[in-house]
Amino acid sequence: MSYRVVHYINQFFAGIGGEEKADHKPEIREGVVGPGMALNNALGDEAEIVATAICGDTYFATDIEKAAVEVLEMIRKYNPDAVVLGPAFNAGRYGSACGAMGDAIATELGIPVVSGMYPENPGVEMYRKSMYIIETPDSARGMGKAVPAMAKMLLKLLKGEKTGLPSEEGYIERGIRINKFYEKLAAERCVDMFVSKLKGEPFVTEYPMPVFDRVEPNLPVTDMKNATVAIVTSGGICPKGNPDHIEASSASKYGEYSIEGYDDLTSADHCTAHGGYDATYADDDPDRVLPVDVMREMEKEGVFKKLHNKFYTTVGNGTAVASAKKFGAAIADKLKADGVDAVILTST
Amino acid sequence: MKLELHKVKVSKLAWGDKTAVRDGVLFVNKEELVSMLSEDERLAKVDVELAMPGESVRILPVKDVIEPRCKIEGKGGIFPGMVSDVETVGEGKTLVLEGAAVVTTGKIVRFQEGIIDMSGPGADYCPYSQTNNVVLLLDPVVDLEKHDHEAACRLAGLKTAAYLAECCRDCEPDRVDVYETLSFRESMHAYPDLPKVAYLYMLQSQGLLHDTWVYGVDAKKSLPTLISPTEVMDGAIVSGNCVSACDKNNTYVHLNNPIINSMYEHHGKDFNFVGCIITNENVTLADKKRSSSYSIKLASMMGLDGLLISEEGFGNPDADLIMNCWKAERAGMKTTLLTDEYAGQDGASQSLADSCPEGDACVTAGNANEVITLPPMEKVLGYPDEANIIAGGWDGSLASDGTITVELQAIIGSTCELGFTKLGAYTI
Amino acid sequence: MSGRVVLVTNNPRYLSNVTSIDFIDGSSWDVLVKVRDMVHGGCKLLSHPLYGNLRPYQQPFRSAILSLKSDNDYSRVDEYSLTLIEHALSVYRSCLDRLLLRGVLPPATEEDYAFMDMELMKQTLLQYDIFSEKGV
Amino acid sequence: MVKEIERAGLPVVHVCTIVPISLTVGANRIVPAIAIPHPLGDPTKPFEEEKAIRRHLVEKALKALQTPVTEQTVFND
Repeated sequence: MSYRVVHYINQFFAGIGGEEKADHKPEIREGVVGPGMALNNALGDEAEIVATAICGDTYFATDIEKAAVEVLEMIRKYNPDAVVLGPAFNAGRYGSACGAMGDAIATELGIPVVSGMYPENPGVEMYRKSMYIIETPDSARGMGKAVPAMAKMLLKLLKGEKTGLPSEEGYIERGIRINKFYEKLAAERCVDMFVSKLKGEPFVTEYPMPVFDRVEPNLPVTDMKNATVAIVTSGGICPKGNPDHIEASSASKYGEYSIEGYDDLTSADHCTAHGGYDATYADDDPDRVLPVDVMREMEKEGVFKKLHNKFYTTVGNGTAVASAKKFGAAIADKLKADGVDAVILTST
Repeated sequence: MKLELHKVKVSKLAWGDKTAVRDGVLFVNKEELVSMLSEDERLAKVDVELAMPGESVRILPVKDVIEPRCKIEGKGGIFPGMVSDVETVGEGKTLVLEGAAVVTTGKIVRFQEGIIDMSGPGADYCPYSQTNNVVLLLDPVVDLEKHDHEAACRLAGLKTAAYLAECCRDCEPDRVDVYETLSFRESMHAYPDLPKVAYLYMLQSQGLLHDTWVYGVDAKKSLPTLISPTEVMDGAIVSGNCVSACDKNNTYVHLNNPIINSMYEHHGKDFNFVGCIITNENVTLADKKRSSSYSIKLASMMGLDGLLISEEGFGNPDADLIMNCWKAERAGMKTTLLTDEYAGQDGASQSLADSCPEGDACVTAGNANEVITLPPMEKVLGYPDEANIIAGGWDGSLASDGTITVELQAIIGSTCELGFTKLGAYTI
Repeated sequence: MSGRVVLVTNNPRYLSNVTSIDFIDGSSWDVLVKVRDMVHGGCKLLSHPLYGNLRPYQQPFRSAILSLKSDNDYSRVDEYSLTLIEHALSVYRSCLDRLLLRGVLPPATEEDYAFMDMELMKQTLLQYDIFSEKGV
Repeated sequence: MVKEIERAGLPVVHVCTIVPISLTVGANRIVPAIAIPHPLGDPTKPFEEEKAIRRHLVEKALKALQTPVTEQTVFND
């Protein structure tokens, strides 16, 4: 008897359509669809794709929690032994959907899940702790390389075989620490490493301390008088009552709000959702965090052309680097689409 | 300074009329030992039990483990400032009952003691599952103040360790290990082609009951200072800790510090090991800054090229470890760190409470939050209910059949930051 | 040491011995939040907020010693204090749903925790001269 | 967050209180703010004065956006 596998793909890979079909509602079909064929071949006799779940990227991204539950319930009916997600390559929303599905399946069904993504896909940072994500090239041209590696990993997991290091198996490091017994005492390993470091020989630390990457600065704004400037904050400023329920810490979402018609933010209309500092001052006058009042003045004076009519907000408090990255990327996409030229980001 | 460790092998324990070692068996005169310990009026009841590797025995709550040693030649006595006078130790001859250990138990600060299983899966993680243990069950008099209780237990353990070795002082050793340290003047010029290195030895000192004693001085109240490795072998450093079991440095592991041993092995080949600097891990931030700066100042005065740093405990001491690391690196010394991790039961959390980019060479003794199931044992020495209270356990850790489900944190020495086990961790 | 020193704590055991105290009738989390606000306002931590070898779900009490700022100079947030308190909060946040609260343990055990908490702070309190063995 | 906006190709200035944190998260143009609970205000000052302080900070931010930089730069007065 072979293992039963369900495959999850987006509307594009299902052949339904591109961006114009991205709001495609979740559905599930018997058997293989699209890249499932190659995957099924790679799985050989040991496992078989019994069904393919399909969902549009925009549909999924609009309400991730709701979409994940819907797709999960469809998958559950097929009683699978494992689920394969994507590969999503460098497609951000697709990757996030695969990640969210993997997380939900691992938690709810407790069965093996494997996905495939390009390391810079935001879905990686967000969900790499929840599942094995095979490293793929950045576009579908890498399908031929991605699928066999994903199939191999999946079979290993299905058979309960011991999985190796990221470099051996080709998955993206999950950031999970696993204990093991080494050949030597920790003291001996430490002195060995010390000797290597003293001699300038290569060594591998057993615990890499967190590191931070850098981005090259962009060119400055040359014509401020004709520029549209947007304001973004991690200080949690939102319309009074926090209509989208942005969490006070470890925020799982960001807010997008219009400031059309506002010359000044006051305690009557705005507040902070942030739980990471004493909110009294920001609640009394939200301009102290998001300077709408002076930005409007300067807009009127013609210092710059336009204050972007929407502001973006989230709570930087205890929010995972992965989430912050995801919010940043999504906000940047929208700002660019709206023709914004420069951004002022305020933090508490 | 030259110290010979005369090691007498102990592979079994038995009761006997006279405390002595014969053919690898350490016979213990229980009556004599109990009566000696009962002299301490802080203890209402004293009992002694024996536990050997492979037996279906669980010991909890364990406070400290000590190796029996005594001086047979040379200045001073074992555990100076504690059970002997404060004379400087570290030279001459010291008798070691290798393979034997004294284990003290007691409900001092109840959640800060540990577990030893003499067999089963827990034994793989615990260095003291492999030693032949003379277990002291110490009950204090009613309403004994906690510091007095801790001191009474600490003293009972050290006295027993000294007593056992003293009774065997005329034994022929199975092996003699020789350790030599040169005077400062000589060591600075020895091996001119090799890098000069030292060991920065961090001692738990967060507060009363979280203490380490050096020649009887509370490490918390002392500035960092120099110590010879052979002094450590003679018991100059004694644990007074009631902290998490997995990464408190027990007196046993101070005596047998595996970092010191390993550094001796590389001495003269890969580097010139010139000595140890001991420092503390206080709660007060000013103390942290002072101690780290002072330690690195000492290291700079010695003209060191490298410093190996070991930690004791987690959380607060992570700050000391990191300060020591970057201050040393910025003073031009290469560092390597030995720590353990608190990455959560799923291994997904941040392992250390602090970090710095200079800490690029780090060995860990494993994730203390990993959960382990310890099947029931036929015999429990101590108070099994403590499993529900112990750090690393939780209410419900102890099942009705005697099974205990705990984090490694509850097992004595399991993630020892002196590197006494083979455990480590890697990232998937 | 310039400026006034204060102990922020939810451990009632200190009330009779500490001369400068800000008692929080709440959880260990509440104490850390209060400390955070004070650090944001320019106060400086004098003790490490993650003292003791216990996880947030293992110890119901938390205490911190701070020096109060002498003026309203907000720009002087002490970076090291900030790093420490934000990190402590993140450690606590990661297990907020199983935080050990006061009043749920058997009184004798809770008393042990209270005692231990005070033991850990005592040296620092003595150092900053706001502790009296005889009581206040 | 600031890094992702920069990565997307939009010039961005980070107005924040704790400069070292901003440096750590990878901001390239940094303007130091007033205080954590009120980065662009000072409640101890009268309203008009507070607003002037805010305006000054925003002006500095706009100036930073118009200044070429090649590495992480903190814009002080």
